[in-house]
Amino acid sequence: MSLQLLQSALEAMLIAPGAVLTALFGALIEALTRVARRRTPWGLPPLRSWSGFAIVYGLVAAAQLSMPLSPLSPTDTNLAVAAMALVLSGWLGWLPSGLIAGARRLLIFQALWLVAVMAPGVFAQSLRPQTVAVLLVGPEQGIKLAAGVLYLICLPFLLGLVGEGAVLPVSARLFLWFPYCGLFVSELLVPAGGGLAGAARFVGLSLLVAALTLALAAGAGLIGAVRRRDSRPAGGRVQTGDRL
Amino acid sequence: MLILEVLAVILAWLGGAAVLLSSGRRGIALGIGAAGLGLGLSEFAAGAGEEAILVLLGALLAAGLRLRDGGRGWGTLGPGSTPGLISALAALLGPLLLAVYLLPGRAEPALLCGMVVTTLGAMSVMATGERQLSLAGAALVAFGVGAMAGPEAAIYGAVGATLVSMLPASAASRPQP
Amino acid sequence: MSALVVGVTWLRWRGHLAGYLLAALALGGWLAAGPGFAVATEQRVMLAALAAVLLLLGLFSPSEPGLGEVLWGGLLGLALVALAVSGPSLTWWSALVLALAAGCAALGADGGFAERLRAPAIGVVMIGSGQMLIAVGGNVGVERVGALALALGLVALAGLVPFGSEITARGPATPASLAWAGFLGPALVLGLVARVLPHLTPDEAEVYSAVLIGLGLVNLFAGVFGAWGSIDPSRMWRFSFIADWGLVLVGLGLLSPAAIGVGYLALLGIVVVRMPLYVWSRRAIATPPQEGLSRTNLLVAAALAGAAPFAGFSVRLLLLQAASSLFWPLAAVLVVAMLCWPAHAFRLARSLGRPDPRTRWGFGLVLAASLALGVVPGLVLSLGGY
Amino acid sequence: MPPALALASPAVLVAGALAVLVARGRIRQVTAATAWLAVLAGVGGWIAEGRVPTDLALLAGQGAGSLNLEMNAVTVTFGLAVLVPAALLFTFQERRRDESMLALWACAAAITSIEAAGIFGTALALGAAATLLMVMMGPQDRVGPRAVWGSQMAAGLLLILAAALLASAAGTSIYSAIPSGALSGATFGLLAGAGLLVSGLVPGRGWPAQVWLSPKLAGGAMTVAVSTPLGLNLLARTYSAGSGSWPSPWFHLTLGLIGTATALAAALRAQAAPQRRICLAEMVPLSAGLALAAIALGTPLGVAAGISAVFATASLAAVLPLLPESNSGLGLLGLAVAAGAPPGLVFGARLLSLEAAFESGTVPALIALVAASAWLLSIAALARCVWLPATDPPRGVPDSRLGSAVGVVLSVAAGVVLGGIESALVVPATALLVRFPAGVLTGGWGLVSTASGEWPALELALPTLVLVALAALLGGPRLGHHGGDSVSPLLGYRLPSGVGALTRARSRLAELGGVFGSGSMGAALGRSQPWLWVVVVVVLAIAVTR
Repeated sequence: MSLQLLQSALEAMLIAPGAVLTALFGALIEALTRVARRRTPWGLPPLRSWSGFAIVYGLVAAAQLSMPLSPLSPTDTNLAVAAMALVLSGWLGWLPSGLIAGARRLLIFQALWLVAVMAPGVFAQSLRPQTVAVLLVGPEQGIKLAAGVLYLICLPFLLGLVGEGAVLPVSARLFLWFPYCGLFVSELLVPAGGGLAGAARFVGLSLLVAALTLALAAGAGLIGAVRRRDSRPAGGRVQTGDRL
Repeated sequence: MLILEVLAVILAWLGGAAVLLSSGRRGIALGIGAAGLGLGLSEFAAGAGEEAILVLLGALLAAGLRLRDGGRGWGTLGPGSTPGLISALAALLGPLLLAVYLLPGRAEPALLCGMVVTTLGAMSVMATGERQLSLAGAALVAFGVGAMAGPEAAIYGAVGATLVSMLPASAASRPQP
Repeated sequence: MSALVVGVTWLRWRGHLAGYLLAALALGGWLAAGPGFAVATEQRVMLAALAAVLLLLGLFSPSEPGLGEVLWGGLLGLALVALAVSGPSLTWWSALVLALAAGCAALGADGGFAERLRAPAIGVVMIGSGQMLIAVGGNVGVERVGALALALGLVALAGLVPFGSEITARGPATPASLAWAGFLGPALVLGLVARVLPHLTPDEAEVYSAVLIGLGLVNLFAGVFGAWGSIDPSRMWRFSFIADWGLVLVGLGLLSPAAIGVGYLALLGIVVVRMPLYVWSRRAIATPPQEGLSRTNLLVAAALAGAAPFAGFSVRLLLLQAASSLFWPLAAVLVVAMLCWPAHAFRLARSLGRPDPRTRWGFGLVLAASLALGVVPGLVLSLGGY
Repeated sequence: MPPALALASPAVLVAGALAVLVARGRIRQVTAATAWLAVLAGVGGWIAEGRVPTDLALLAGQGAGSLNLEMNAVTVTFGLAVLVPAALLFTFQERRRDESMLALWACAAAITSIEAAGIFGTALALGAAATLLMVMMGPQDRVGPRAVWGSQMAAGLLLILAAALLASAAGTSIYSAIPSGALSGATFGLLAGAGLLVSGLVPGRGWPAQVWLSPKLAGGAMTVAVSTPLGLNLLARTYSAGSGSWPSPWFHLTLGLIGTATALAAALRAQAAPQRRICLAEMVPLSAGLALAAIALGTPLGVAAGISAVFATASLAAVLPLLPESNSGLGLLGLAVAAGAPPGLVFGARLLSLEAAFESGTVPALIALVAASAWLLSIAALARCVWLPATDPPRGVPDSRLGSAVGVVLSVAAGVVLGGIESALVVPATALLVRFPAGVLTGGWGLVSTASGEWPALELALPTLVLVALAALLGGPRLGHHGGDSVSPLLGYRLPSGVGALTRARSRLAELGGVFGSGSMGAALGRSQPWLWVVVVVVLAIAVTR
């Protein structure tokens, strides 16, 4: 092993697209949502136990994003690593609550999301995000489109934004926004050049994905609120967590 | 010689049939003796004098041993022995037909005797549930199988018959060989 | 061997007429026909195994009334078998087999003598007839029937399906059924095969082989499934003997030297493993069954089921090898039976109960013998000249 | 002298068993030392040989070649997969004298079955190992050992049949000597079926899960650890027997589906488990199913990934039985390793399998997607498992904190240096089984690189491990117990009561036997009627003369 590689891996995990960028990205999104809910845009979320582990695997996933300027070369990244790391982080976030209702929802949406992440790879016969993004053009774009839609539908649930018993501590979610959104961009959208501009475009597209997710979540939340009003539950212990 | 051979076959058949159709010690002993005599005669007719004497000796020994225990009297042709009679006839006709049609020119009289005695012995063993008759049948089988295999083998058959006949006919606590 | 007969007979039955006669016969036979008597290599091993088993039973059996009688009888039987298989001709063998069968059927005071004698006697009849038909011959059909009679005679002699005596007995087995299937039968059959095979023409051998293989399969399946479906341990043991004999018949029927070697190996297995275990099971069967199995029982179950590294496994291995080189569907059918085989082995092992310390040594020796047969079958085969 | 090195490892084990017999106390130490010495002997012998394949003829004479032993990368690889977990279990689990001895013997037989050059030898040693393991597990357990033994014996017989067919068709049953094209579909089916039986790879509840639940975990765990790699070894050796390929492409598909179905079914059972141990019991079959799916791909990378997955399975078989059944840090770490958290060995092997499947075509990749969902389900099951009550009644052997720590460290370390393991062991082994072009699997000690993806294990592992340690310091894993609804299954899947199903099956079998034995058929067979004899003779006489 070369020290240089180790250094680049450390950079990838801790700075960009790792901890620093991820935290900034997540903070921005979270602040926006707080503003939308007419609260002050700042204020640190409480650090829950187990959030730390979820965050670590979020960072492992973040390191696998094929963002321009990433210290790890795009060929070194791997869809499956990112996907399984995010799956793990989801369960690590679930763990303290121990609620089965949330676990069922998490399981189902993770399964769907896994299909959305892997399916384009099946047809491109590769697990490198860039290869998948580049190879599937033309008539095979349909697969990417379908996968993208499925991906977006799953995101609000995976990030714990909507749904009964969907739980993801905010402190963990802060670090998961960018990996989830960035993976979408890495895999499904054709990269356009490197350099700072490319990186900015990557982050911008990720922000777009996040915005779409928020919109979807808001829509789903509205529908959910209506349905809840219609059939009020007869009590019972349901932990809702922080939600929009 | 021909008369001797015919006599041998008839004696062997009569002796075997007597065993098959008897239930007393005398009838059975007589049957074994007669069958042995028939076999001996057939050997003698075939020119094997020493073997003939030995076979006869064995038959007498076996008959004598059978005479010592088991059901008393003759017991020949008791009630319900019609199937036995028919079987005995079949035991003569079967080997005869076999010898004439399937083994033309190859069946010696001694062989025929052996076949008849073996068949009757087998029938006795198969039909009976009694120890005495079963032992006698086994002795006949030993004689017959020996006779079928040749003059020298006939002696072995006689030895076997004698050995079998040593067993007591009652299930008393006499030691087994 | 003849000296042994003389000695045994003299010692045991001095007071009886039969004793004198037997002693005289053995002495006479030894003196007169001495040169004609020869024990084949495989028979030496078999006779040694029989003697060893007798010794084993004598040393390690739990003491019970009548044991001495049975052992003396066994010794005499061994001597007579030696006399039979070393004799000069098939007829000599037949004559002594009849005597042995009659003596064996007379063991035990209960009735049923005639039923027990029936199968061996008919076996002798058929073997004699077959021998005669083949010797006189002259006609393909007659010769084939002769070969058929020889094969059927072998099966009847061993008391197997469809010639076996009725298996309905409940409770401990009689010494008679023990002695024939597990002690005398194997050596006698081996002697028969050695005397019959060299005289068969290829055409006759084909018939002989087909009948033996067919009836071997019948016995194998009857034994395996019969034991599987039995509840009474004694019945189960008898069926297990039949299953073992089924393997023997298939091996002997395959006719290649290797396959006959398998038959010999399987017969040795019956004598050395199944037979002593069966003898020891008789006492346990009489007592109510125990819950659970000890470690010894598990090992015995494995040995009885033909698991590697015990004797049964090498037999199966070599038999399948031989069978598939002849006709592979035969091997497939054999595998089916062998797969169902272990179903009853554990229940057989449980029927042995918890052995007392002395018998446990016996179990150990039997397992060791089984291990030897299973691990170095090549050595045992070469000892037997295969 | 050198070829005899193939015997070194079994010989050490047998000698150790004898030493256990005479040892005064300290049985665990002697046993453990023996096992580790056998590991060293196996690897050392191979290295001393110059890492070239060698054969050892045990017997001379015609047909004896099928009982030869051989030593090459394949045998060393699978030998390690058997011996290292066994050695860990020996080191950290207490056993009685007789159990230790039998287990050592079973290990020796298992190694012999792996080293056997021919199918006959494999069958023989396999049966011996199965018998020894059954006796070792002892009579207390009434169901598990029989299930293992029965399936292993069946496998042995299938193997013999396959060997006999091969010997008559191709003239040899030595794996490497079978001419190309001589392995027919039927023979292959027998071999593969035997492999599946030995490893308990059936979608239903196979024996590994059953013996794991036996009253004494020590025996069950040893059996699983020793037997599971043996079946996978057999399946891998089928490539050697078929000169690098299987007789029909359908076999790849079928066995891949069987492996995936096994994994999926195990995961389904695990997520519905009412107790922690029942959940953990399904992890080894799950992992073995995934290994089978990878081996069945048939591509060079697939086989390599499969062999790596065998290592992963072995690591689970060693770690899980030692794991404390509490939510302590160590217990949770063990669960994470079992769930396949990067950078563990389980993760690396499964990632490699995914890559191999993606490379080999659309259909295998779709199957791999199902396999990935089984993996996902197992992660969920293990997360749920945290909230499950501990085993009731308590298992017979106390868990070992030190042991599970060592196991977890070994497993993670093996995952970190996966690239080294691949290049040193897996690639040479694969090259003996299938044609292995250069460049399919490259990388250094810490990097595994294939055409479809990259796994810089070492580079990512160190930061990940540091961060995990940091997270553990910050927010320690404080998980209380709460009596929530966590015992209900995640998915609406009812776990059939294993014991009940088995009892039912047994009674059904007994009924089946009854039809043969006590019914009319048995009566006809057992009864002898003179007229029947006559009929048989006459019928046969007519038959042979026609």
